[in-house]
Amino acid sequence: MRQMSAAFLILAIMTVLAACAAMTLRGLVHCALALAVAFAGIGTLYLSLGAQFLGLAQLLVYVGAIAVLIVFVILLTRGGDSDAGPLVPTRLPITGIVVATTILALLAWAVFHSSVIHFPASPVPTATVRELGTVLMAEYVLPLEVIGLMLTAALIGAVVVAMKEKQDPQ
Amino acid sequence: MLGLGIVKGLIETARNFLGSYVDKNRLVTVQFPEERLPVAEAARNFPFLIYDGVDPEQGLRCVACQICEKECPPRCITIEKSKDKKPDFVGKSQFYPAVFDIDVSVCMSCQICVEVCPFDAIRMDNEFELSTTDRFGGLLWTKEKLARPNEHYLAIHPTEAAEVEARRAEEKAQAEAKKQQAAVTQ
Amino acid sequence: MLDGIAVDQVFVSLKHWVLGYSPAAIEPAVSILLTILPILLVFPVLFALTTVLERKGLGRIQNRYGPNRVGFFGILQPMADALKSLTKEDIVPASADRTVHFLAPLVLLAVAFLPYAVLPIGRNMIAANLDAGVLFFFAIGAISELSVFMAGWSSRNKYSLLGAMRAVAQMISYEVPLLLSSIAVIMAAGSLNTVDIVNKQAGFSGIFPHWYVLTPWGFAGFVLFMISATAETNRSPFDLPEGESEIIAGYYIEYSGFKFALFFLGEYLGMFAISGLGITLFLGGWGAPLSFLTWIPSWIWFFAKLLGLIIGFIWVRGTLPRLRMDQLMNFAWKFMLPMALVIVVSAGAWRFLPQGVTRWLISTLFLAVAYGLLARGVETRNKIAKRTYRFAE
Amino acid sequence: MSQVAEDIMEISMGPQHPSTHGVFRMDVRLEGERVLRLKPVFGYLHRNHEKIAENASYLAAIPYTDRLDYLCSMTNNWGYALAVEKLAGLAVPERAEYIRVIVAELTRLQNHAGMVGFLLQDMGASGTPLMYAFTQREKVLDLFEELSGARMMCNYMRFGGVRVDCSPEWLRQTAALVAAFGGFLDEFEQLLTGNEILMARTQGVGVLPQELAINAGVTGPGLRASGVNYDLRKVDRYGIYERFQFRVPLGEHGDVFDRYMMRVLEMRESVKILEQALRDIPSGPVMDPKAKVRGLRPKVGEAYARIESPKGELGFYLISDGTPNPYRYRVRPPSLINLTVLEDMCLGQNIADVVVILGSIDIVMGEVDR
Repeated sequence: MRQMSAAFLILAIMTVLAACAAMTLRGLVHCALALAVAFAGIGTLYLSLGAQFLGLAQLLVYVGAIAVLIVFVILLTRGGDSDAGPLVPTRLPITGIVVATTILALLAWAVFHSSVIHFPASPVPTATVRELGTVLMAEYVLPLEVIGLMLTAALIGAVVVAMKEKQDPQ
Repeated sequence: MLGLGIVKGLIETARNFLGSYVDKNRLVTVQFPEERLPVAEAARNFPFLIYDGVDPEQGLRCVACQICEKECPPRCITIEKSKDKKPDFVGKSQFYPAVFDIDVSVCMSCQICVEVCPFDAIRMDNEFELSTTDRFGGLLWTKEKLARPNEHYLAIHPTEAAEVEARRAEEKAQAEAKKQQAAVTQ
Repeated sequence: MLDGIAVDQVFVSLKHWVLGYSPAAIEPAVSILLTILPILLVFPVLFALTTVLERKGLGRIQNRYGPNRVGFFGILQPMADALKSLTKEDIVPASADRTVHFLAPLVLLAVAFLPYAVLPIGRNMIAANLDAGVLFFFAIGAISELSVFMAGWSSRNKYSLLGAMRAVAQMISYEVPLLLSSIAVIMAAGSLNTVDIVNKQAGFSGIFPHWYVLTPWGFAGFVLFMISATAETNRSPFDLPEGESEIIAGYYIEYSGFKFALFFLGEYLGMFAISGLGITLFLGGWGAPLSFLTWIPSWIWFFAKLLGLIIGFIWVRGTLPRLRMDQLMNFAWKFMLPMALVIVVSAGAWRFLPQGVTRWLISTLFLAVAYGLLARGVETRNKIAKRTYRFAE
Repeated sequence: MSQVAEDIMEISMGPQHPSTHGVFRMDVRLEGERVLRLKPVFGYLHRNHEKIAENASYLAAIPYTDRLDYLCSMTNNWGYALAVEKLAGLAVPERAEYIRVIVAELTRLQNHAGMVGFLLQDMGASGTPLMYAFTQREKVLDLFEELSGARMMCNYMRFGGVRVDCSPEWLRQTAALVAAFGGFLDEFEQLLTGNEILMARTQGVGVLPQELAINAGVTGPGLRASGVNYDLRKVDRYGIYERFQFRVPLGEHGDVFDRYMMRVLEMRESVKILEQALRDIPSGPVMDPKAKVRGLRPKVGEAYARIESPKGELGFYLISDGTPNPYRYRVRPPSLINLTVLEDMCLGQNIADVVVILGSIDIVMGEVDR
């Protein structure tokens, strides 16, 4: 295993803690904020691994847009202040734990026995933004355009739905 | 063109910004404690009683006729007549106010008392730095605090005071003449 | 006289000189510290100066003096403000959500300081020479909305909630024109790295620099960038979230004392950061404006231009009334966004046309036609019209 | 916690709201940012003005009229003095009539300038137009202090004339101010009238239709902005207004922008009136010599006199029963009557517009609550 640098350690713990908090916190808005912290953690992890574009895109898209979107949705549907139900279904905690450990064990066995672990760590690919850009525009220009088209269609669909909703109540 | 009005507005504020450094009448702020505007001659704040000569008791012009007490809209003047009399500037013996209080917290400096006073005994002062810590006693001005020499009146309202002086001097002269004439006929 | 280069690199050499003394083990940590510390000091001091500059500037625009009692000509006014905000009682409303209420200003401040990492303040004076510097700047900018929302929501107050929703909606809708207007520059410079962008604008033809603002699409992009920057930092014509006359003070109603001052520091730092990016993208970063002025050190030019932009912000604040929420949104989506796209097209045309007058004509033509059509669109939608009045005898 | 977005939100703006001109409260029901219902609540500044005036002598009521619309004390005095002169049948000398017109038009200038300044302040312009307007207003108030002794509480007019004659020096200063006022107005308009943000915020906002304005009894610039040609200086020809050539501006749309333009154009007309009045002011007494200062006992009867105050038709209705104090003393407050249409103008508008519409009506709480 590569020697884990201090920074990586701190970031990893922070992200995991934030993710757990996102699941377990009581207030809905607290969960959303914890989720945002988890996204930011992942973003900085990418950055520490040298994947600059990916890390920044993660920060921009997930923390900047999706987290704010979630928060807005909570705000608009007035879920912000209703306290969530009891955290753990008190009736059957044992079966929950048993199922969780078996899956964990299964996964751990698969990972450690797979051939990937034994490869020597491959050199970190230095993909600068420029190369990403050229590749995106050269080989993958068709999927890019299709995705663009799809996103615009989704955008217009959302506007139409919102527009129709505004007409109905009148 | 969309942005033109906003640009014209910006030019206007720029002109004021530079103007305030250049010509004086744009920058109108007066730094109060250090610089002071000259007080307008007709400015009025709270009334004061005038006394002639040196002794405020003897020279007080007010004859306690209580017209100002009746005419004052917010009723902030309280007068108590004296029992005895004293001679006034023409020699006629008149009453004088034993007590003459103005509740300055009620007075709205409307100067109706000055208008209705037939004896030119009360005039409006233009002193405005009068803050006191004592809300009740400090704002109930007694006769002693209200009395001011005639020179003060001449100083703050020169033109108006000059007319009043002229009229009083002429009245005094008439009274003197009548007295000589009365003395001669005896 | 010290030759220009030494003075220009005085801070860089100072840092290396200090670095020499630090023991080898902690050398990387010390060098990081030495780059971060000046930023953490210089910009808050600039914030203090700007508060005085703003109040005196607004005062002079309104033909009055502005603060001149504390210190000589009011220079020490920020000290007085800082002391006041420190000694003021820090009231947290009972119904507020304490943790989020406490965290909001901290997040805002952290997010306000981060963008300075990619701003080239002087020749090789940049904290982190990221390959995708501009992308980093916008990624961090997107997080500040979260802190505004945290502040508004956690105070549990009708007005602060209304203010928070307005602020977040405004920031989101003005981020798009901000990004798009900077895309034209990135396209022309061919790189996201801020230092490359500055170097691309470094040359002089005759005495005029190769700044992007001197090209038609660059000027339009700069104007658009500055308008959306004003909106992004909730400054004057767009200071709707703290519309005093309507909803009191927007999302930071329930903050008092030092936290309130932190919000202001955050807002001003955001303003400096975005002006810094504007300088880097359009005004040639630390480049000298005229060829014979290059002997003046590079960081002086950066701060001079920053001062110029701050004066612009103050000037606009002293002149313009506030836009209403729906007008603000319409303006963003129906004027700024299409205009930004047209700028990108005009920059493209500029790139591929041969040198000389034709290039100027065609890209200006793109812009003028688009501006005419979109401006008419704004005027008809808001039913703005010049009016004449009749008089009765 | 409050319902948000599509649900209804009750907000009460005031009485400690930074932009309600004085102590005034509006209970606004909002859907998101749109106004569904607006209930004005006032009375916080009620000082029982009319009862006090009924218990005091005619002369004693004059200083109280200063405090009705405390921004235009001269026009309040004139309204009351006109009513008493009609009641007691007193004549006013020529010079006093001219001085009354001069001080009334000066009051109109400083009131309209102040109104435009406050309107822009409500729209968010951080004080710049207000400061420019107040610089001019201070100059007018200094003139009032030179003349009557007080800046805002002038107590200057008496029944049958004015209390003090104005000195030639005062007339020269007034002429200087009037000459400079045109320049100020040009600068003011250059800053504001063409401004697109101002146009976007005010055009088509708070429209007052013509018949609603007439039925609700709205008067003054608000009525003329809706296109109704009704200016008491032309209708009643009180005082000596028929000697001056001036025009009455009229709007078409009756929205906030028209009300703003009415004030600006009326200021220009007032400057014209002032120039003519200052030019042909005669010399002579300012007070009817036989009019007694104290103890005025008008004969039994009633009188209603009205003037065109900067806010609208300010009327005084007096019933005299021969005693030194009036039997009934009633003030027709233009601010209160113009305020009644506030809700009709605000329905469906945005909450940011409510403040601007209120500012465009130009109310003073002293006159609304009396």
